Amino acid sequence: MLKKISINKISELAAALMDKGLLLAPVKEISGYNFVEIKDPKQVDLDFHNTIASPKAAFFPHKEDFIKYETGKPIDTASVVALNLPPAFLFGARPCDVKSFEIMDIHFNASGIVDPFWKQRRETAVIFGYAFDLEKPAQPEEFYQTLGIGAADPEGSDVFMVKKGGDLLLNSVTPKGEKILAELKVLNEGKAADKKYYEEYIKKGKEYKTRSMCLEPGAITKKLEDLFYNTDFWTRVSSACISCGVCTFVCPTCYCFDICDDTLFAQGIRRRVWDACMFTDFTLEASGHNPRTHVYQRLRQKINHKYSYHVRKYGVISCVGCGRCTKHCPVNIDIYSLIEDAMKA
Amino acid sequence: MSFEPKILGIACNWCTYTGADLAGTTRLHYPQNLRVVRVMCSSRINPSFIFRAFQLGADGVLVGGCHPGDCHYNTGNLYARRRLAVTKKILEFAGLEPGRFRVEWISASEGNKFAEVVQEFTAQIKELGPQQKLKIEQLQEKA
Amino acid sequence: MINKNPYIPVPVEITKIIDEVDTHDIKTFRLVFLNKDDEANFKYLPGQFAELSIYGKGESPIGIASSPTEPGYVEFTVMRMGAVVPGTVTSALHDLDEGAKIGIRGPLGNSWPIEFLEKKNIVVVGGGFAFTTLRSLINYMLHKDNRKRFGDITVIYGARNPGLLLYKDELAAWEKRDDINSIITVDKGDEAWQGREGFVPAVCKEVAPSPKNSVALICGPPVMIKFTLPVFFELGFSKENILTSLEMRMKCGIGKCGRCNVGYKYVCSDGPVFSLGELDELPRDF
Amino acid sequence: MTDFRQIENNLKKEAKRLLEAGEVAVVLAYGRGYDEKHPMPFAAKAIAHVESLVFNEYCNFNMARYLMRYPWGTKIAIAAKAADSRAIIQLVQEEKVRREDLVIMGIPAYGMKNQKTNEVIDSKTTGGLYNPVIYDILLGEEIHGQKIISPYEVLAEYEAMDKEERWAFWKKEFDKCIRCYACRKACPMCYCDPCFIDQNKPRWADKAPQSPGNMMYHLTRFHHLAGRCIDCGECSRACPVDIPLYLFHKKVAKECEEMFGQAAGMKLEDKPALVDFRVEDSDKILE
Amino acid sequence: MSRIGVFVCHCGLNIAKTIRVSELAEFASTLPDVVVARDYRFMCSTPGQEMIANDIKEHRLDRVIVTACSPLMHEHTFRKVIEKAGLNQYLLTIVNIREQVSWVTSDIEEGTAKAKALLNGAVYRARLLSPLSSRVIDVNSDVMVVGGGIAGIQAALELANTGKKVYLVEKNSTIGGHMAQFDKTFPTLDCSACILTPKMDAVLQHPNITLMTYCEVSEVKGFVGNFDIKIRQKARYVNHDRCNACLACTEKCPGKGIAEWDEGLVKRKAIHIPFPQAVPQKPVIDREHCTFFLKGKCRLCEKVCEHKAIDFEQEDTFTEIKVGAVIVATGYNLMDTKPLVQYGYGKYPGVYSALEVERLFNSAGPTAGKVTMRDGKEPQAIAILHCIGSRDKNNYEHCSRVCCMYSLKFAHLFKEKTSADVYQFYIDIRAAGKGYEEFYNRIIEEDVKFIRGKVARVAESSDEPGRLIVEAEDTITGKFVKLPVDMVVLSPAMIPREDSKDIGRLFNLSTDKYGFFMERHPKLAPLATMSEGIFIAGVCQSPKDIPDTVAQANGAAAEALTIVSREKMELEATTAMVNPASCCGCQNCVRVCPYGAPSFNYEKGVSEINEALCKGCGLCASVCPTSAIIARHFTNEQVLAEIEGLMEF
Repeated sequence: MLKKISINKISELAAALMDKGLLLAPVKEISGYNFVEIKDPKQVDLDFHNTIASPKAAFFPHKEDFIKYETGKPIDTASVVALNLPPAFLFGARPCDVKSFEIMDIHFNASGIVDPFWKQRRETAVIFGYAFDLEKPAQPEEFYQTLGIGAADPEGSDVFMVKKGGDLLLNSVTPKGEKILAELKVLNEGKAADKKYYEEYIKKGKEYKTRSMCLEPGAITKKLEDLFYNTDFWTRVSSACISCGVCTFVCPTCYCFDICDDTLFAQGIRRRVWDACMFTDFTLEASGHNPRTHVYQRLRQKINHKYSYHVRKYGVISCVGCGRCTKHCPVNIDIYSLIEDAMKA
Repeated sequence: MSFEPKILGIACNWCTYTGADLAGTTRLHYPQNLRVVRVMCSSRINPSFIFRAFQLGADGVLVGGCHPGDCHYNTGNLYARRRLAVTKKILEFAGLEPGRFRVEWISASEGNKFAEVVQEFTAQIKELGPQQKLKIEQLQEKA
Repeated sequence: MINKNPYIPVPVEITKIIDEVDTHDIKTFRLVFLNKDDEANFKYLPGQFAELSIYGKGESPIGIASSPTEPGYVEFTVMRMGAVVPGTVTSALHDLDEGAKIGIRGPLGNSWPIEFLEKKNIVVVGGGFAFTTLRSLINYMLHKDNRKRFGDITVIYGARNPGLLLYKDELAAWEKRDDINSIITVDKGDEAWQGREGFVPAVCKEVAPSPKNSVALICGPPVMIKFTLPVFFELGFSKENILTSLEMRMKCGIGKCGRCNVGYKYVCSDGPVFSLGELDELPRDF
Repeated sequence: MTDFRQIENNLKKEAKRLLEAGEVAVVLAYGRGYDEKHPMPFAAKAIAHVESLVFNEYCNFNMARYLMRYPWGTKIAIAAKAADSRAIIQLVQEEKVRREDLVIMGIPAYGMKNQKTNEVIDSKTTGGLYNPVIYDILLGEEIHGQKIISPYEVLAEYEAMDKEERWAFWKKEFDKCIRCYACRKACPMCYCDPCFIDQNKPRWADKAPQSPGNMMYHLTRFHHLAGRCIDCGECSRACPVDIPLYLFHKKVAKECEEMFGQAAGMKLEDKPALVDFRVEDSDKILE
Repeated sequence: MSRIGVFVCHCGLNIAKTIRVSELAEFASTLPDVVVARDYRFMCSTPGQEMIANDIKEHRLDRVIVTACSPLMHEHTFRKVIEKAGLNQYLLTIVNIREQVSWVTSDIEEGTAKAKALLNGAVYRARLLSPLSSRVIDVNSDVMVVGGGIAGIQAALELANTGKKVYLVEKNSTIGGHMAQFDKTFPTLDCSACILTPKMDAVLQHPNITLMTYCEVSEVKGFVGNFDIKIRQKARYVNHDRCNACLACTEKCPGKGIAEWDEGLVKRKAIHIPFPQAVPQKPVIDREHCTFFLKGKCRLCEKVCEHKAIDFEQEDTFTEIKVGAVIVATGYNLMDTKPLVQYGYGKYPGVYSALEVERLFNSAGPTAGKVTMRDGKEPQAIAILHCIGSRDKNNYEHCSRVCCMYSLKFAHLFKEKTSADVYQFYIDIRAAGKGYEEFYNRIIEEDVKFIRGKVARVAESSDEPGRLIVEAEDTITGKFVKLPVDMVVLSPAMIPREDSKDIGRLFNLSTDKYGFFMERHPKLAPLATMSEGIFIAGVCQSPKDIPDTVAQANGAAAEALTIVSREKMELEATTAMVNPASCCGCQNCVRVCPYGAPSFNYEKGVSEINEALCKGCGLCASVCPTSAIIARHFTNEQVLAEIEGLMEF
C-alpha cells in the first residue's frame, strides 16, 4: 500500500500518530537532531541527515527501571515496575539504523533468555523507515554500503518512506505497517507514478555510494583473531583513544548495560543503565582486579566484539556503518579506517 | 504553617561544635532549623557534601570552623577557606541563591556568636524560601 | 505484565548461617524460598550460580554450594570481598542474621556437564574458597540415587591452613566413606592438624590419578591452577577432560549486559564451566 | 604568524631530529585522520611515523592529555599550543610528569577552528594567549600584535544573567548530558582513575543520565578542576551534546585567579591553588 | 542488617523539659535496623549504663546510639560501657540533644522535631560505622632534649635520674644558657652561677646523659615513640677526646672575637671557652676570627697543645640517634633595640641592654663585677626603662613578664655597687610571684625612684656633653619629665630565637605570631604540642622566669616519661588510610598534610599514610579527588549518610 503526504503537512501526520500512541521522531535540538518523544507535532522535522544518537533508545532506553522498593520494609513490598507500553511509532529511522534493530534482536530476543523489555518494546512499535536523500552525498563518516546496507533499504521497517520533491511517499512493508497506513486518514493515496518513483528510488538506493570496502564477516573475524595478540597494532590504533563512552552511547548496536540500585532516603529503585566497554571500571571486579586496564585492551574488546565475537556467536557483524562513532569521537578515531588497517595488517 | 527550613550545619569538633555546646550551656535560645554534623576539622568538608546536602533538600548550609590561625590542626581551615570559597562560587554560578551557603569562623568560646549566626542565617533562609533548584523531589523514575 | 522477568529476583529467607573459616570472611547461607512456585522453578544442577540480591545494595553472582539432591533449600558460600574497601553486596550479606530475607535470581549459567561425567572416573581438585560448586557436585554424585552413575571419585582439596578449609564436617564424613577417595591437604598445618601437608599440585602428583576414562574438575586460585594443570597433562589427561569454572565480573547473569565475555563466550551464559579444550579456543587475555 | 604548512614542516623536521638523535622515545603531536578536517592525536615513535604528522587549523587536541600514558621517566617531545603548554606546566606542578623528561615544541597559533562548527576558537578557549607559555623549541614565530582578548570576556553575558535565568540555562545544559564522560577523558587535568563518579563507596551520584546525578558530576568536577583548569576547551569540543562546559570552567578559573592571585599552569614553581593557602587570604573570598 | 539500640536520656529535666523523650524513643523504634529503643532518666548513671550493657547482650546489638548530652561530655563514658559489653567502642554514636537542642529552645514541638531529625541522622551514620582498633607500636625509651639552658638541663637531669637515656643537644659550645650570664637572681638575690653550675656539672657527669654541645638537629623523621634524628656536630677544630682542658691554647691565641657571653662588651680569643665555668670546659676555634683560617698562618695553639688536640682538618660530622620523645627548650633572645632609634641604643654609649648590665654586675664579667660604663666612669644617675618593644603594639604586644622583676633587681644591685640615683620608668609593675611583691616593696624602700610613664625619647644632653636626657610623661603627675642621667638601661622584649621558625618546621611545631612555639592547649596541655611525642619547655613557649621554666622543664620531663616509660603504645584509631586501588597519584594529600603523614610511593604510584603521624583531621580525605583516602570514623559514606538522615524528616 502506497500513501503520500506533503512534507509541509508532516505535523498533521505526527498528530495523527500521537493520537494512537507514543511518537518518537527526529527533532532539531541545540546541537543537532535526535529522536525524542514528541509532545508537540510541530517538533517533528524530517530535514535531517541522521541523528546524533541512534534510535536504539526507543527499545533499549538509557535507563530502565526494574523494581521499586523501600529499604527497611519487608522484601515482598518491593514492586516490579510495570511495563505496560502504549503502541509506539518510531518515525524516520534511516535504513542502517533499522538494520541495527535486527542485529540487536538476535542478542536480546532470539538467543538464550529473552530480554522482556526489548521484546515488548519491539512488538508494540511500528517502524517508519526513511530512505536517505539520494540527491545529497553521503557523509564522510558513513560506510553502511560496506555492511551491505543500501541508502533506501526498506527491510526491517513496517512502513518505508521516501521523499519525492515536496512529498513524502509511505509504503507498507509489513502487515503491521499496512494496517497503520490504512488507519491514517491524513494520508493520500499514492499514484502509479509515485509507485514507480518509489520502486526506482529503492533500486537506486542500492547504488548509493558511501565509503566501502569488501568486508566478508568470516574474513574479518579470522583476521581479528590472528591480530588479537598483536599488541603493537592495538597500541598504535588506540594511541589517540581517550577511553570515553561517546562511540558506544551513539552506536545503534552497542548494548552493554549495568544494573544498579539507586536510593534516596528510604526509596530505592533497581534499574539498568547503559554502560560502555570503554570505561575503565567496566570490568573492575569487587576484588579490585581488573582484566582490562589498558586503553588498547578496551578498544580491542570493542572492535572484536563488533567484528569478531558477534560474528562467531550470532553470525553477523554488529555494525551497520552509520558512522556515528567516527563522527562524534572527540579524537577522530575512525572505525572504518581501523578495520581497513586491520585487514591490511 | 509557616515555612520551616531545613538547614545543615557542618561544624568542626574543636571550635564551632564546642561553641555550639557553649551556646547550650549558657541557655542561648536560637531557632531549631539547624541540624549539625560534627567533623574533626572544617577541612574535612568535601565540596560534594554540600552539593549533596542541597540535593537532599537542605534549604541552607552553614559551615563552621575555627578562626583562621586557630585551627586545631594548624592550617586545616586555611585550606578549607579556599575550598569552600570555590564551592560557593560554583553554587552561585550555577544559579543557586548566594545566601544559602555560608561559612563562619566560630571559636569554642563564642557561644553567643554561634547563636547569633544561627538566628541570622535561619532568618535569611526563611526569607529566601524553600530551596528547589538542586533538591531531588523524589527518586527519578522514567525519564 | 511480563511473566518470569529474568531481571527480577524472588524472595528467600536465610534459615541458617555457617561461619566457615577462622578468618570469619567466608560464610555459608542456607536459603529457603518464600513461595513454593519459586522453589519449583529453581531447578539447578551442580556448577550453576545465582544472583543474590539485597535491595539498596545490589546483586552478586555466587556459585550454588548445595546439591539439587538436598531439597527444600539452596546454599551459597560467600566470601566477603574487597581488600581495603569491602564489597557492597558480599559485606552486606555477611552482616545479615538468620531470618533475614533477600532476593535470588537464577539458576544461571551452565553446570558441570553431568551427562559427560557419567560412567567416568571423577577427579575433583579444589583450592581454598573455590570449592563451593565442586562441593555441590560431590554431594550430588554421592547421593544414593546417583552414586552408581559415576565411576571412582577422587577429591583433592587444599587450603592454606586448616582453619581455612570449608565444609569441615563434610570433609570428615567423606573421609569415613569408602565410595569416595578424599585427600585433604593444607599448605601449612598447625599443632592440632593431623592430616596431610603440602601444596595441591604436589599432592596431585603424588596421588597421580589415572587418566583412563577420567575427567578432572579443577577450581582454585590462579597460582594453584597454573601449577596443577601441568601435573594433569603429564598424567595424560586431555584438554577435553579437564574442566574448570571461570570467574568474571558479571551483572545480568543471562548473557545480555555484555561484560563477562572471554572472546565470544559469555562466562555467565556460556559458562561458567568450560573444558580446557574450549578455553584454548578463546583468547587468554580479555 | 608562521603559516600552518610551515609549522607542519617544522614539526616533522624537529620530530625527525629528536627521534633520530634518540633524545625522545615518542613525539606527541597530530596525525592524519580520515580526512583533512579530522586530524587525530598521534604518537610518533619511529622515524617512519614522522611522515604522518600534520598540522592545520583543526589540530585542537591538547596533547598533554597523553603524557601520563607513558611510564614515568619516558623522554617525550610534545607539540604544545598556548593552552596546551599551560596544561604541561600544571602537570609538572602536580608531579605527574617531569619537566626534564619533556621537549616542548611550542606552536604559536591563532585561527584554530572547532571541527564541528568551523568556528574560530581563539577568543573562547585559549586563555587569551597565542604563544606557548613554555617551550624548548618553537615551531613558528612568536605572535605579537594580535589583539589580546580577555579569556573571561565571553563570561560577561552569563554573569549578567539573573540567577534564575542562569539556573535555567545550566539545568537545561546539564540535563542533556548523556554521561559518556568524554569531557573528563578529553581533559588533560582529569587523570584520576577511577573518577569519583565511578566510585561505589561512596556512590556520589546515580549512574543514570538524569538531572541530579549529572549536576553532582559536573559541579564536583568543576571543583576538582578549580585552580587547575587551563582553559583549553577540550571538554566542550569533546562533548557530543555540546554542553558549554568551558564557560563554567572559565568562571571558576576567573574566580580562582581573583581570589588566589594565580592562574593555573602559568608558572612551574606554583602550587595548585586549592592545595595551597596563604595566611593572608582574606575572609572576603567567602562572601 | 545492623542491630541498633537507641538510648534516650532525660538528663532529669534538662532534656525532658523541652523534648518529649518517650516520643523520641518511640520514633526511634520505627526506624529501620533499630531493634531496641528506650528512654531513661540518667543514662550516664550506673543503672543507665547497665541498661545499655544488658541490651547489647540481650538484643545482640551491634551499634549503640546514645541520645543525650554533647559527645564532648560523655562520649568517653559510653564508649567504655559498650566496650565492656563486648562492642567495639567506635560503634557508639552520640546524639547531642541537650547542649544543641533542649537547652537552646523553649518550644517542646521544635525541640522534639529537631531531636528526631538528629537521631535519624545518627541511625543513618551508625549503620555504616565500622569497628576500629588502635595500632600498637614499640616505643624507644630514650629522649632527646634540645637546648642546654636551665630548662633543658633540668629536664635532662630529671629524665636521666629516672634511668632514661637522654641526649642533650646544645648549639653553643657550652650548656648553661642565659641563666649562666646572670649575676644574681630575683627575688632571693642568690648567685645564679652558684645554683646553676652544679647542675651543669651533674649533666656532664651523669651516666645516662649524652651531652652533645656545638651540635644542631638537622633532620627529624619518624613519629612518637620512634623518632629518627640526625644531629650535626659542628667542627670544633679541637679534638675533645684528647684535650685535657689545660687552656694553654687560649692564652697564646692572637685571634680576637666578640665575646658573645659578655654580650660583646669585650673581646675574646679565637680559640676559647665562653666562660670559666663552661661545661664542657674544652675550647673550640671560632673559624671566623682564627688567624690561621683567615690568613693561612699561625697554628700557635697547635704548637702549645701538648696533647695534639688541635685539628684544623676537622669537619662537621653527623650522628643519627633514635628516641621515643623530644623536649624542645630552645630559649629566647632579647629583642635588638637598635631599630628603636628613640632610645639611642647603639648610638649613645651610655645606653645599655639588660643582658649587658647582667654581665657588668657579674664578677666573671668584663668589668669583674664593677659597674663602670664604656667610658670607664661610674654612673651617677641611672634610668631603667621598662617594656622596650614589649607591650607595644608596634613591636611585640606580649608582656615579657620578667623585666619588672629584673629591673628591680638591677636597681638594688646599682644601689649596692654604686652611689647612683636610680630611676625606674615603668608602665606598671608586675610582681606576681612568690616573694616578688615583697621584693618590690623592699626596693621602693631602697630609695629607688619610680616614674610611671613610658619613655618617649633618650637624647644627648646639650648642656652636659656625654650625659643623656630621658624624656617621658609622668602619668601620675601628668607632667613632662626631662631627666638627665649617665646610664640608661633598656629592658627589651623577650622574643623567640631567630631560628625558631626553622626549628618549628624541623619538629613540625606551629608557632604563634611572634614565633613562640604553640602548645597543644593553652590551659590543659601547655607542654604538649600538636606533634605527638614532642614537648616544649621554657621561654621558647612564652616569656617566663626561672622558677616557671624549671617547673615546666620538670613537667615536660614527666610528659616525655609517660611516653618512654611504656614499651608499647597505642596510636589514634581514627586516622586516615589510603585505598590504593582508588589512588590516582595526584599527591594532593602529600601537599596538604600539616603532619607529613602521607607520602608518595613512586614505585607503586600511590600515596601511603603513616598512621603514627596522622591526627585524623580528614583534610587529606577531602582533597582526595578519587575518594581513595578513607578518614576513619568520618568516611565520606558515613558523613553523606548522616547528612541524608538529617535531611529526611
